[in-house]
Amino acid sequence: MKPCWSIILEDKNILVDEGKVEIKRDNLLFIEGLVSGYGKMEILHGVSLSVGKGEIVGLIGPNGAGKSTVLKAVGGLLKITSGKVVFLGEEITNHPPYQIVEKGMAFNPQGRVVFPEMTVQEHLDLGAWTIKERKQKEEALERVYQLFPWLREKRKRRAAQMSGGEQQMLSLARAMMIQPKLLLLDEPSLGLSPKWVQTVFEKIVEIKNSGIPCLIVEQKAAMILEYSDYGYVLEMGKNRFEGKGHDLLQNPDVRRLYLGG
Amino acid sequence: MTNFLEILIRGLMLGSVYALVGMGLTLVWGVVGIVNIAHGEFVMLGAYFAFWIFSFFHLNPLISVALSLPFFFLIGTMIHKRITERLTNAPELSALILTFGMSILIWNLAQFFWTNTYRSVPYLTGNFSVMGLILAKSKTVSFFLALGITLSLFAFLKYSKMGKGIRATSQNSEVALVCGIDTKKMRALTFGMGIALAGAAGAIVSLQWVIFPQMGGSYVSKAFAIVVLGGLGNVQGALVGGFIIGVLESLVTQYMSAKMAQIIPSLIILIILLLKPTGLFKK
Amino acid sequence: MTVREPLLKIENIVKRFGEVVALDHCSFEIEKGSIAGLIGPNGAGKTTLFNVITGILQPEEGHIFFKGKEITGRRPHEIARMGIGRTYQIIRIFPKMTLLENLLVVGKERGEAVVEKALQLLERVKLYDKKDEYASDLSFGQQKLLSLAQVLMLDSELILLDEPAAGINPTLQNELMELIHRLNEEGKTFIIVEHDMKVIANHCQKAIALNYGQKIAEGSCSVILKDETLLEHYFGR
Amino acid sequence: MGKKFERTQIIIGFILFMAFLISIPFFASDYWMTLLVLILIYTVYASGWNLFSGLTGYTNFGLAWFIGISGYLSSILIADYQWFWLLAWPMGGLLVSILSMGVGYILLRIKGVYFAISMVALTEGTRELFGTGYLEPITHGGKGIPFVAGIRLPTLYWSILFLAFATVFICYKITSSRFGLRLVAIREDEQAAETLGIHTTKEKIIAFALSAFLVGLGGAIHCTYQNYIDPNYAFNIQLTLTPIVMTLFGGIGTVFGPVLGATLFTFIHEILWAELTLLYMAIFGAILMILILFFPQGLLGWMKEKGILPKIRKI
Repeated sequence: MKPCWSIILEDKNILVDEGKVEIKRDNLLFIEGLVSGYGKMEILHGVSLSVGKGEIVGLIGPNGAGKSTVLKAVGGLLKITSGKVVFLGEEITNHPPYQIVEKGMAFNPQGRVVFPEMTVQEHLDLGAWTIKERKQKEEALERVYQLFPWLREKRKRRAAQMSGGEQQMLSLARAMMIQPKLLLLDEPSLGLSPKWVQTVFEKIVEIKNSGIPCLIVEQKAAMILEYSDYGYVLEMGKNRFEGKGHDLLQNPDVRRLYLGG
Repeated sequence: MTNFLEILIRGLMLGSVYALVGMGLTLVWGVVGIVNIAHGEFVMLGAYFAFWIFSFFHLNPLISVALSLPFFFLIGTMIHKRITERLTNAPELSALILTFGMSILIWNLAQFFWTNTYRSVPYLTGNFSVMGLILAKSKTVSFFLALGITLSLFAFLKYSKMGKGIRATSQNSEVALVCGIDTKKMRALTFGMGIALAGAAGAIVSLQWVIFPQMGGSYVSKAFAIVVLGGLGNVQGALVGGFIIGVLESLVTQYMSAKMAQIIPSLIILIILLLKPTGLFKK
Repeated sequence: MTVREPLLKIENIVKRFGEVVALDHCSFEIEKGSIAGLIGPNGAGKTTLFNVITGILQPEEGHIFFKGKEITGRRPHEIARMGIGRTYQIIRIFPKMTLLENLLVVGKERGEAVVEKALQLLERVKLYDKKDEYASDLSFGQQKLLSLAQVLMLDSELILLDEPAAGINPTLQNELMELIHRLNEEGKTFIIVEHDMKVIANHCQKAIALNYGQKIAEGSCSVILKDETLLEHYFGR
Repeated sequence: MGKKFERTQIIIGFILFMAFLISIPFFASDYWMTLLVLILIYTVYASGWNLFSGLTGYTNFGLAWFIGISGYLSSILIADYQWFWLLAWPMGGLLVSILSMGVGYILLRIKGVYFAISMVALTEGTRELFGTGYLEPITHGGKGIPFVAGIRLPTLYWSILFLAFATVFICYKITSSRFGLRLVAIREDEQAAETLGIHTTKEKIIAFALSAFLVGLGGAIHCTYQNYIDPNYAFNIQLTLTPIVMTLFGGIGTVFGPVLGATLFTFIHEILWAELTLLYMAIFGAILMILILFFPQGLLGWMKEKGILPKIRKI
């Protein structure tokens, strides 16, 4: 096991490799002191995190810690009471979702994320909603078909006729139509069989390798940390730990608390 | 036999207009989530719209049907932005009571300004005679108008970008949001379209029946029966529902009485809600 | 000696939603006086199982026995009166009622006895001072306590808790778990759905793991928590 | 000490107020008495509606059905069978409450807007049915039944005063009882109420039938007062709507909201009707819209919110 030590900074622990106290990360998305929730119920009490260029960032923590809430607030689906969200150098706090999407942030919410009565083709068209130019749209479509070749044959298939895994992939493909500069994924493995989970994650890595960073909320903490360049652990709507994916994986506290052993 | 066929055809023609009203109601209800009791009042306004255009400008009523669509679309979006949008997160029943108030307000104002006099648009009298069947000219033209509008609506919803956006919003508004669709705008558009359908239906109605301020009530009750039959938000279902109601009405009027025919919508609503609350054609 | 009748017996329960099988031939037993943990990833069917036990959903196949009597197919209020109480993951108290009213509405006793009992329970969950406030004015954690008090009003023998510890602060969490232990000592049986492994490990005698609606493991907590397949499903290893 | 004193004060004030109301026929003009009769009838309607819909949250859009069925039976008994009015009225109330148990058993499993629509459909369907030739031997068809019950205005006034008092008293008792709490629980979260052991179907039907009985009695008296009944009049959607507006105006789910609403609204009605007959309904509709948009809690609800009145259910 790699030796690691933690420094306590405010009330969160940052795990850093020995000797390299400062981690240089080129921020694409930057969230500071996020406070948000549903109506009167405050779920996030000040969450800060950032996503750098070309990274997969994992966001883990027990249920009710506010992982999904972070994504919803960033994506503009929830009202942010205080704190700020900066994306590509521009503040997007409390912007309406369609503006945030237009700036290039794709968000895949949790659960059933398709339009059941629509065909694959229609999903992809809707994914490209914000793209005005026809040529750009065709390029996006071509790229998505390259990434998900099997979708081409199933163009006319309605989402309701597809399996859970296929729906998840379709939803990912739909998000890619935006030609995103950042991808937010909320539990992409939810309800999928191990085989599909594997496939979905391979796709995510492929997407990342093509240069699109991802911020992923996952319950399968060990798995996501395996894939992540950087990870954050939330608890009770606050940051608890953060560090490189592998460091978090090795950290005895994180292991004991969140990784089941 | 010819007689029966004639009654059937008359029913289908009637049904095509009812379907127009019903499709408007089901769209607004399904996509915007607002139960618009005042829907029938817009049918009435559409009829008066055609009537006034005819009496002032002597324009062909077919043109006023075409004009009614954009006119009522604008009115609908305006009403949504000013009034009904506030009810987006309110309980369903608030919308029910609010639109009830709107309904009373509109017909009473119509009564106040236009009095209770029965009016009609004298246009296309006489009959066609096709293969031994005698069909009223005005009703035949109405039928094709209604069918034309219906098909354009289907095409719009299926192929246009806005139509896709509207369907997306109704099927899963959260995902629509993350696609970058301005769902608020889609709802306003849908509301406008619903009202436009009601207005156009009214303009078509004016070609064949008399017009009076309280005529909306009978249309809205049929529209509700159509929505319940076709399934909430199901536009194709509403078309079929409209035909069913039209044919039933035509048959009952012929073989029982016109009074009995008025019971059909209520009866259908009660029966369907008890047996299959999701409608006959819910996918 | 006769074989001890389990308090709750689940037999081959199948529940489908359309083509999705939410519960797939699920069987297990719960002993009287135990605290059992129900674990599994999101979407594994835990809440569905609760809904089936309490009669909100009807299973397609299988049987459920409570104290030896079959309860499959009974209405939720009947099952509740037979002695199965539950709380929900998303708290479902009655927001526009005062705390006291929230409890009174559940009680079966007549006259003053019910008020007395309600006040005692409020005292027990430390909400007595707020008895005349609207439940909607409580904090998230306090609402959870109120919700538990409601179930206690019913005198349920078996209490199903859907993520009691999620989303509340550690102090309150400890208080809540302590309360559950005390109630357990008084003879109440618990089934707890929980994601937080700490809670399961520290408080449950037995754990049942579900995935894809199937029971994939059952046994004492220490064994379960070392189970490799379970860990794989749960944490992705 | 202080609290007891307050209580006696309230009781004395109440007795004086009742004495005043009872003595009204001895000095007031027929105009005022007529107005009061209307206020009291609408108090019964509004309180009766509120008893079910305000507490359970199931919006009953079929109040006119209660009124029409009971009005018809009592009117037929009086007109065709020469029954004494005091016997005919309860028969109407009883019939509608028994029928409503059946209707409730079937329709109360439908939720929200669909329940409201199904009740409208029931009312409209019955109205049309009563107007057809099929029921003419009993209902006299669409031409209606004019009749004279042989009751003097003061007697009618005292009867409706008694009924209104009884209705409000029953509402008061229920609202502050555990039965009332169970009904409110159904409104707040029906499924949760069920898993807490509340037999929601039973409670709903009881409240529905009770509401039907009280409103039905009011309807019977209303028809006797009008000396006339016909389908369009007795099953008029107006009879459903007005009490709902009154309840919303005063405060839905409160005990005295409907009373306050009925009183104020009948006066407003008098003034508007006299001054602006032609636009009366339009103003009515506009008020309804404004209420929903800006004061969904009604007058009493608003006062409770602002702290002018305590937030207890008994008011």
